[in-house]
Amino acid sequence: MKTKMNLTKSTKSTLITVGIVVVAYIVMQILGGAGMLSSLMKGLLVPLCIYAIMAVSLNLTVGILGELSLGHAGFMCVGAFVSAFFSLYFKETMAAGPRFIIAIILGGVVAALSGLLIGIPVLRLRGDYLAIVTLAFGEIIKNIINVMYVGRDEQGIHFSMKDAYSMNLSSEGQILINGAQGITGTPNDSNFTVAAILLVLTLIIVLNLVNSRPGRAIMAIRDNRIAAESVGINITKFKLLAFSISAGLAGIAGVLYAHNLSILQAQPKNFGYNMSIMILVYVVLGGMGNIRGSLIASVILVLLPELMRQLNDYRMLIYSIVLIVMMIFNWSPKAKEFREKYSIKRLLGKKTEKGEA
Amino acid sequence: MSSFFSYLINGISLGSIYAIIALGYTMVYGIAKMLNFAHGDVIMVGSYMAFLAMGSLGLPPVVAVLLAVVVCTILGITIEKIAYKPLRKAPSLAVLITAIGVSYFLQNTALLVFGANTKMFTSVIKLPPVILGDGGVNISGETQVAIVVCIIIMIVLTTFIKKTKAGQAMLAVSEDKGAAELMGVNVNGTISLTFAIGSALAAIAGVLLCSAYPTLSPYTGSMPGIKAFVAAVFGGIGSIPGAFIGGILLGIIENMSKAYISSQLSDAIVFTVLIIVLLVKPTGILGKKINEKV
Amino acid sequence: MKKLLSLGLVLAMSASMLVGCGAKEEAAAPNEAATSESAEGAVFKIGGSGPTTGGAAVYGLAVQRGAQIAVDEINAAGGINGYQIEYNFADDEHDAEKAVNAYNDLKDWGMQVFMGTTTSGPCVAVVEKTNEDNMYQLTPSGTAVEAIKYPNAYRVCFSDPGQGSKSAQYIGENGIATKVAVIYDSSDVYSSGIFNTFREAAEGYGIEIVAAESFTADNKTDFTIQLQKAKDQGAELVFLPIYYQEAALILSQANSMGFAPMFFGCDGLDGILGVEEFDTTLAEGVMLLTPFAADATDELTTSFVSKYQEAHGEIPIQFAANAYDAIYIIKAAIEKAGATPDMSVSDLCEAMKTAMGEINLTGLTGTNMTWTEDGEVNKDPKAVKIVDGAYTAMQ
Amino acid sequence: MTLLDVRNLGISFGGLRAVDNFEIQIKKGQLYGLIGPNGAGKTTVFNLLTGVYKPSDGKITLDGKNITGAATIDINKAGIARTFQNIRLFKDLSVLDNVKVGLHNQYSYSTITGILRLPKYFKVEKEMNEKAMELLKVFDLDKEADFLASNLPYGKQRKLEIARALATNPKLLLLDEPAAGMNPNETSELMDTIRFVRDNFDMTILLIEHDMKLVSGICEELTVLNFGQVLAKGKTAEVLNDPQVIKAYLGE
Repeated sequence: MKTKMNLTKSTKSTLITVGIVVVAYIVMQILGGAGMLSSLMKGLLVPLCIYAIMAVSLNLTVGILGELSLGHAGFMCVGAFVSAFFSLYFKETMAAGPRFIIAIILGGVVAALSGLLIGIPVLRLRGDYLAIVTLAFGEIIKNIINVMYVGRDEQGIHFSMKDAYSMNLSSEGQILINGAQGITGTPNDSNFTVAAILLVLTLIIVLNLVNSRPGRAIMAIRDNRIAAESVGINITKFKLLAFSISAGLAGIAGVLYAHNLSILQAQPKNFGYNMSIMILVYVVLGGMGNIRGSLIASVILVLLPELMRQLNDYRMLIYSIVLIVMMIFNWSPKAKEFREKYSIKRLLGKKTEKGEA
Repeated sequence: MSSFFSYLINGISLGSIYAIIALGYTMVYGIAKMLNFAHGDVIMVGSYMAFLAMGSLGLPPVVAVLLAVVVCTILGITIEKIAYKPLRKAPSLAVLITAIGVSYFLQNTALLVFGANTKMFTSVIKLPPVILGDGGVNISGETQVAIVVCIIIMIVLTTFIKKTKAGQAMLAVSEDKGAAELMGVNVNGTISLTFAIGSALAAIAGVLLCSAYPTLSPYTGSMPGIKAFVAAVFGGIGSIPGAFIGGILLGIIENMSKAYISSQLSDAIVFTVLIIVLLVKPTGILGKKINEKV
Repeated sequence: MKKLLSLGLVLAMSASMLVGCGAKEEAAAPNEAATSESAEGAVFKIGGSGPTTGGAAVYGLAVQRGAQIAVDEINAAGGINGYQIEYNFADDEHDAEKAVNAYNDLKDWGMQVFMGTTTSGPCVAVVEKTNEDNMYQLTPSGTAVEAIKYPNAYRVCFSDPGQGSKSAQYIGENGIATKVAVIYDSSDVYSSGIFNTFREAAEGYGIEIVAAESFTADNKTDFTIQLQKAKDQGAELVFLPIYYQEAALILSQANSMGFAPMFFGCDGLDGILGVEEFDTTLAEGVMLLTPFAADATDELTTSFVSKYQEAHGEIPIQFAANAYDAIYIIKAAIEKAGATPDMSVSDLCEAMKTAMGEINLTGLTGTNMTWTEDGEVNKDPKAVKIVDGAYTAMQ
Repeated sequence: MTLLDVRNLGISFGGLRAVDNFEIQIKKGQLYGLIGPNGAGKTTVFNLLTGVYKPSDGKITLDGKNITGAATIDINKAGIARTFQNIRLFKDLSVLDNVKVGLHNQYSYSTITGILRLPKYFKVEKEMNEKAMELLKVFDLDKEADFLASNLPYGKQRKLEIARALATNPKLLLLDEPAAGMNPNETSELMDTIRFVRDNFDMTILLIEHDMKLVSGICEELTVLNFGQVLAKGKTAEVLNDPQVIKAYLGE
């Protein structure tokens, strides 16, 4: 608010978005304190933050940078495994607080680096080809983690790509990563407060990035690569910047995930392309490039199947129908006509502005 | 040496099935410019149809296959009409997500209708295996049929597109939808036809897949679907010979890496090869180079 | 504007869902699984969880249904200590995070005893939560060692190490084979767990592992390569510590490639004869160590199998049998402890823990089952061989 | 003093010689026109000059510096900015932000500064805003600063593209058919703007145009391109009266 013009506008929008999270946090804490929160909701608070971080960070790649990625869960997987390994390794020798902080930084940085490494060759590709290659990378990461065996004993660290037996651990040895069986016994360091703080940090990082010089460069590349090049924007640099920040934030979500459950396995369900696609659904439904939309859409779509538990066998079926109907409602020409006729905007006679954060 | 030959033949057979599925992906992509993620689940529906026709209704295999083809064709057209057609003008991401919705829908419907229990699929193929090299190489009937069927489909499809009016219309729509419409091509009809052909192929692929690897569950189609999608991209998505080459290569690479490197890492190897191919040829082996006009 | 409208739609939907949520908390609407309430209104609320959707749904559904039969029987016979059972089963999609959600949802419903989870991975995650709440947990089929690492958790089935070493012992001591190939699912905790202990134990019984071939959940349709390697290495016996669906495939693929070794499996192979349209002659001579055989002729098994078949039109697999036993184990523990539904979750757990050391139960999956302090079951595996399309007990 | 010196420039696509032996010398401060029939290779010349295509042969010198075959962004940094025949704005960014993207290399702070909103961020952003508004005012776009670029009317989009190009602080401005799709009123307004830019920004301008009124109205010198080769060059009036040029335009 120091300067006038659109700075105040973007700052205001950022404050509103962050405010939503802060208010939601306070409300949940009060409800929780008063014992009015169901166990299910209490258990869902951390996952909600995790998936919100995933959606917001993917929006940076898909909505802001304009590149379709189907391997976002792979970066989450990297962050999760790196940090869980670290935390398990130092479980007995470090205090929980500093250990978790280092784990978060480590998970984020390693995921960002892997994003950078993958981005260098891959970001030259466009559109659906980039999508399939990111999908492939996600699957490769998952696949490799599933054949990694790491253990330690008095002689140090043992490693194998075959099975636990080949590590030749002594009887005192401890298996840290047990192939597809993953990591068990990660300390449960995640809690709602830390998750909410990390979500707020994610929002601030992404929103401030978008409303800054590098952010404009990234969006310029999205809108018109050739024009961006013609005004002297370094395409590769800013693509990599956006991609690796996005990957790093996904890694942080992975750290939260790993420290929220005592078992960590890289399965199709949690780190496969299915998960990447689910996150993409949050982003698309929330609005491409609309960070606040990703936040809200992810919260709703994570809650939806959980709140439909009474429907038992039918809940996943209904969820799939909801997906299809939402997309048709959003994009079909007939639905558009219908919406224009009965739009909230017209009914309320309110003015809306486009391009909000 | 004889096991190498076995691995190779099995790889080609698996690749033939991938190729047939990939054809469906690639045709739909070429025409509707969308990634039809539900394609793998159409395979699953086709297999269940054949399974029911043979098991519960006791129909002969040929009739069962025909029934599966008919049901899948209708299903393909219906999906297109209900879920994709309203989104013709929408961004491709919106269609992609709808396709995923359809995929979940088919899986979960199958789960409710057919149950979660794995069914054992009776092979529709009754050919005796061919045994070569003193029994060292054993080519099963399913393997022979998969390869032959794939080649027949390739020839028929290529001829269809080259020689018939409908085939030419498909080409025109895939080149430029707007121009084709102006030239009097029935774009909606052509797209429906493409989905119909793709889904019919999916049914055939499903029956072949389940004959060779005879288990059937609501999730049978998803992994072969993704692999075939990879095969289509591999060969250059949108290209019919590309789907064929991509499928066969993928099958061989997958089998060879399972045999000689690691059965656990075979997927990672397949995907790595895909990435390398795309980095060298960014639109796949037979993909057209797209030049952006400045 | 489009974005705004889309969000509006989404918000409206969520609002309706939240209302639904609120209503649920008060009414705790029991689902179709719940049974009539007892006269006093006090009931034991037993919850279970497992995957009822997704690739592992077959196991979760079996557990859900197997337990339901036991619940119905007990309720019809007057309940536990005169109190009826109310039973609810939640879907965990075979995912650790979803399993915790499912457990929390069951807690909201008012669950007092937890019969779950069905699969090992999720069980490891959930046992942390049951331990925090000090809720009695009995997993019918979670085989991983860590799945019951806390004193509040027990299991019906064998642990992975138990099965692996018992298999090696059986093969070795009976001189069945010396050259053994193994085909296992490296992405599955159950399968690779058994494989690891089998390998450790094998040497001691003079068994040479000539090929150890793995596959993964993403790659479980084509086993010709694994079989080819086993064949090339001259394996006399192929050990299959896997589930019956893949085993059925392996048998038919081995047959079509003309490879006919002996096959040996664990409890996961049970169900192989029930696979629809499976040519059971292929399974001729297959040996397996399993606590449950659906073809057994004792009264308990035949009654259970016929009830299950009547309700669901299929032959129950061992998961269903484990779950059936689990409910009876819970009943026995509650009766032994003389517990009532008005006890707190934690008190109930403590009482049942004491009782678990004392009960001795015969069920579908074992005779005279007892439990050790660390939650493991003591029972003898039955070795069966498939002869003429049916299980025959060995020795 | 020659600002742009192009010698013997050529490019082939496959077997096709799209531009051959192209020569042009533009003096500082000149308003220079590049004309020719459709498909003569004018835009290809622009793409060669800006590094979108790499020339097969020839040499491009800008202000004494050899920029042949350099990357687009380096050429921009060296001092060439352009507009496009088919308008290429950042359509989902505001008008102001479009210009601020043009200012990208004129102002700088690190990504970390931006994310942490350090004082330098506010200072630099303020300067950028002021500079951008100044530019927008020149093109009479200041009132639409907060509009999305795609919501501007066509004529204003063309102007915004010029403003964005100018924001990169070039020595040479390449305009690719700036008057395409404009009505006569807009065209004459555009001519004033182009002259204003030349005079007030000390700019050298090379433009491609079909509108002969605009060409003859503002260009001092012309080069005519036909089938990828230079057909004629010289003072505007002389070139336009050259019978060869007339023939090329009107056909045989």
